[in-house]
Amino acid sequence: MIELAALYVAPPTLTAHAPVLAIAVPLLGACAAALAPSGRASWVISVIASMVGAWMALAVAGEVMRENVIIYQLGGFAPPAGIALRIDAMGALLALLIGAVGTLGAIFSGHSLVAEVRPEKHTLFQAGFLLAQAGLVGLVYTGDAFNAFVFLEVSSIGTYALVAAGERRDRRALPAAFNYLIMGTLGATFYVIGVGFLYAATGTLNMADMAARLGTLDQSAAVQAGFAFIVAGLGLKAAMFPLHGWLPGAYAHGPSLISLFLAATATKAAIYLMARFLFEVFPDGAAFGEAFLDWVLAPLAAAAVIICSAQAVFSSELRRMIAFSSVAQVGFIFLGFSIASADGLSAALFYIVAHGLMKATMFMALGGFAISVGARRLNDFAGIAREAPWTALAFAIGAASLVGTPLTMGFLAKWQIIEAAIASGRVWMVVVMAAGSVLAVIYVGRMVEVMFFREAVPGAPRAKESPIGVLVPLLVLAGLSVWFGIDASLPQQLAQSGAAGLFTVRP
Amino acid sequence: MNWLAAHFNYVVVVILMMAGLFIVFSTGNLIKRMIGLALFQTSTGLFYISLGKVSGATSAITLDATSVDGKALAAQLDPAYVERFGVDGVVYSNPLPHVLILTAIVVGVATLAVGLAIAVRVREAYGTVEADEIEALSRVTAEQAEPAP
Amino acid sequence: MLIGAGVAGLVVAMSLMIVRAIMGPSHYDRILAANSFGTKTVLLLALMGYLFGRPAFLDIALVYALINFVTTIALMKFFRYRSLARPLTAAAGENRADG
Amino acid sequence: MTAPILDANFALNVALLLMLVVLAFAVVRTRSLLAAILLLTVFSLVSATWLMVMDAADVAFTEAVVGAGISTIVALGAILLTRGEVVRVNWKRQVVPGLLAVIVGGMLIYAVSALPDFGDPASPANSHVGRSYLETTKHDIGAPNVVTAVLGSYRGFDTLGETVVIFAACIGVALMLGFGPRATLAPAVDTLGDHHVVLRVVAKLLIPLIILFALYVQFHGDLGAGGGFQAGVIMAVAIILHALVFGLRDTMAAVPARVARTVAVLGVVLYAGVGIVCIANGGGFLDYDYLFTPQVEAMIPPGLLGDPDHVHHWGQHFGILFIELGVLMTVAATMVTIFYGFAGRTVDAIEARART
Amino acid sequence: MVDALNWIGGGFIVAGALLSILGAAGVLRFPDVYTRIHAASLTDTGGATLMLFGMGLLGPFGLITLKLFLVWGFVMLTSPAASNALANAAYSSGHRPRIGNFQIVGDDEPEPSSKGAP
Repeated sequence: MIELAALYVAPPTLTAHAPVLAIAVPLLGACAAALAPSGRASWVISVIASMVGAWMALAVAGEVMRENVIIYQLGGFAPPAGIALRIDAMGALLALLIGAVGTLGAIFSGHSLVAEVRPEKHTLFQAGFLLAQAGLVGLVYTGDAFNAFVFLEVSSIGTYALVAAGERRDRRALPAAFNYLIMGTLGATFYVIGVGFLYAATGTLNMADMAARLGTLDQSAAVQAGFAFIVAGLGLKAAMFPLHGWLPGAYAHGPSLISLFLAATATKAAIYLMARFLFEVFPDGAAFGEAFLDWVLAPLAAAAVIICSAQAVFSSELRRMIAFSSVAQVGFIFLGFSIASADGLSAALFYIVAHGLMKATMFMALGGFAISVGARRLNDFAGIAREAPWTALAFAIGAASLVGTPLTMGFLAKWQIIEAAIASGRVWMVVVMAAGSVLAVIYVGRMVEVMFFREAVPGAPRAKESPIGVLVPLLVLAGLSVWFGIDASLPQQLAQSGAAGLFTVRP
Repeated sequence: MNWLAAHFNYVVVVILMMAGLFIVFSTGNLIKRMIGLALFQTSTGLFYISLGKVSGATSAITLDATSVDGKALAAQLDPAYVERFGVDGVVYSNPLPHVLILTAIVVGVATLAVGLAIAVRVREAYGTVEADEIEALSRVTAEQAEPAP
Repeated sequence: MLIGAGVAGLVVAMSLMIVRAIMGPSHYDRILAANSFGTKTVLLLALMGYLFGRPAFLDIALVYALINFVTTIALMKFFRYRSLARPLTAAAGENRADG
Repeated sequence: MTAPILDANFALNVALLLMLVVLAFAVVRTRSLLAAILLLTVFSLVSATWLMVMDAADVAFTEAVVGAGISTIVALGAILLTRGEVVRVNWKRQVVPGLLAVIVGGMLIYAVSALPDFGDPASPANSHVGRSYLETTKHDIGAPNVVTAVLGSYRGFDTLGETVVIFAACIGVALMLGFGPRATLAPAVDTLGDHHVVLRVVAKLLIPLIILFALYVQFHGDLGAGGGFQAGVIMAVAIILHALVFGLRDTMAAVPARVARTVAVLGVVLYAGVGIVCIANGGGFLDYDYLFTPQVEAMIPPGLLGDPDHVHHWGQHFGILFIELGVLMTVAATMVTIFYGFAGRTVDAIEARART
Repeated sequence: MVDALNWIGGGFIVAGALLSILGAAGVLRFPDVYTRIHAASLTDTGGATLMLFGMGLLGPFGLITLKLFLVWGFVMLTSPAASNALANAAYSSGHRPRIGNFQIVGDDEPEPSSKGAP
């Protein structure tokens, strides 16, 4: 049991500037990594910068638990004239997730990049990875709608090339990255159009100010359009169900490091931003409000759960299966949102963390396998648990969390959403979630069965146990899934306080 | 007619956005898609700038109202209008959308460069930049699932 | 008044250039139209400074003149490559520069 | 007061917008990629002119150097390496995209009809934050160009993000195109040959002038239109012109790719460093009022900047100067890196073709 | 005096605009690339000279005049150079000037370098 509010991890002056340092440190780390003399040096820089970034995020989280909301003015100008970071418990939680996954991923990258990316590219690759981290933290921290767009792009533009750098192993990474770029840019541009409409209606870009002014406005077509374009744009970024076309390719063919980082954080940050617009900026009743949640978001989320789980069942490539499963899991998260209660939102946030950890574990385990064998299809992994038991164990823990086995974080997350759904009388959601979980059992069962219980194909390349530099972050990730499955207090207090904060403002 | 005059800019911007979107969705050529995307992003910029225009105003580079240019500008406008909407005797257009779109243009050119770079690599790997052909070739890769070199 | 007429005249000339840029038929026509269009843009910008009472915006006209030049050179370069490459592959008058 | 004034301004606005529509449709229709790029260049020229009509001088500046300059050159580099024409698509396959575009367009038309009239000075957009900048810049920043003040100071964090985006593009393009054994081949065919004596002489004359002009744009930024971004692109254009006329090899000998990348990094470091210095001096991130410690400010002779009440203008002035310098470095170096990426491949592709 | 200068300057500007229209008409109507280049480059430089001179007469004498002169210098440097390069490239890519009688306007031979044989 960790009481975040009693956690002082940094000296006060540092804590006071921790919000901006959590962004600036990975940023400066990226600069250093780009100039590093060797791939190894850039790896060291990447690990250190990620760690310091995560440390700052932790300091911010403690401060948020004490203060509820931190507002950090940039340039010394009070919002709305200046840009301000506005960090609530939700944002702190997301940043913590980004920092943790970023740090573990950075450690993991020491071995995985060597196997997956051309050696001369390592320095730039690490720089791009750190930029993506800085961008995502900025995205969850900022309180300015347009600044969010800038950080959305900071986190994406480098990432497109990072996904494409998977071409060494699989040339399909290139068209996948291109597709990702087109869809991501369309999403960001839609978001900008939406913000433009809101700006036209309110005259401000600061989200809090926007919310206050929208509350006094009538429901005009411009506000509705702003809402629609923001939801569509962020939906594209978050791989919301019919807009998820770019995701399976990008996750399946990119380098392991990027797959695990994107799966755990990038889509989640977009979801978080959408949640802020849904519950914070748009007052109830303005734009579409409840009707949108009940009649658009929830059905789409349900469809995502069923359809994409089924697609995962019928995939033959392991990474593709996990990628489809990600879209389905995003469906679970949106189901939680659409309940529109503090419990539902808190459950969804908790699910975001659970999903981030489990997917990071699974992709990292696959990356561990990929160091010794270049297998892609499910059958290539036959019997791999005997050769690489620890990696396979971590994968199994991630998979168990995905299915929702008790004692894992996934179980608690699903349970919370079901509780919130029942409390609000949405029994159909429970049915959908049960169906989705059954499908998950099927595809996860296939993976585990192949890995643990099937004989290796004779003559196939032998896998080796992952090196220690991979095993440590991998087992830490898996361990976190289990730990939070038993004692969920750390993410829980942030999720609950964040959700409660949103719903006490406007009950 | 009056409505059209008052919303002409927005309507044109919407038409331009539609053209850009249509290119992105309809063509399979990766380069052409990037061109469509650039068109779409540029028209978004035009939308913002249209929002920030103030009738009879001048650029937001401050001007002394007593200078020759300042007097000439003020002479074209109703004094009451200048009094109400001007700052220190000169009416300026809204600078905020300009700043935002400066940023957006930069983001646009960054996206364009990265997108085209990826397209060039696609062409090197597949010998084509047509989405259909790439997909067909990718399917072959998927079936063979050849191990890493 | 006369400035307005000058602006109007330039706009007409620019519209005609757009027609040529769209019609082609060869790429050289398009480049020619784009280049000439650029020159007219420079003039229009300079003139607009007078029309709107901010002649200080001549800087932008200057930049246009510059960029226009460089772009045109880049286009020339583009064709020069192809023509340089062609003798190597010019079988039966066919350009296989893309092969 | 709400209807647009039907003056020369509005007439130009309409004429230029109609040109844009015609050009956009031509881009949609053409199957030649080169034609599409040329038309897009003209589109940029027109839209930049239009931006001048909209009083957006800085944006017009940027659109000119980016849309008509860099984008065109980069796109040309890209189509040199790919196929010249777009495959003809069956009209049936254009129905769904057409419908999608129409749906989005219909939504937008519905939405824009509710927007305040064009040019309305009392609209929310023009009366809240936007107007406050016009009123407070003189006191807070002391720079005549409000756009630069907002860009550099009020919304300096956005501009930091923008610089990082450019840096990310630098990394992305370098990752994609900057490596491989073929990128370093000697571009022996890369000069324009002896037919182009005229160009060489003109270029030789122009390049120093362009760099001088870039510096003017850079340091004139808070007085008139311009700033680090525009100056950076102009600087890059000078280098690109050199490469175009005298060959990539000579240019890369003068400005190696590694140097360009280093400068791009240093630009971001300079920008973020200014922010950190402000923190170290007791202010917030990028709060230029704290750029100089009181000791330094005390050394400034009183009355040098005119108004003794506004000593903080020194901080603002130099803060904006430094960050604009950072922007200039990153942008110029990135544009050069991007050009190297595409042009380097161009040479390779030709030589690879020659071998086969 | 100032009034007269304004009128004279305006006259130059209008003359320049007319020349530009004339050039544009030539670019639109002439039969092949070379004649079009000829029409465009002559009227570009001529029109620019007239208009910029006219503007010089209008404005206050000073920095603005210098800038106008610079713009003029750029145009005079770049426009002929670009035209030269354009004609050179067109010629070396196989375009030949049309000599003699011809009826069909604007019907050039197809662009030789635009094909994309895979």
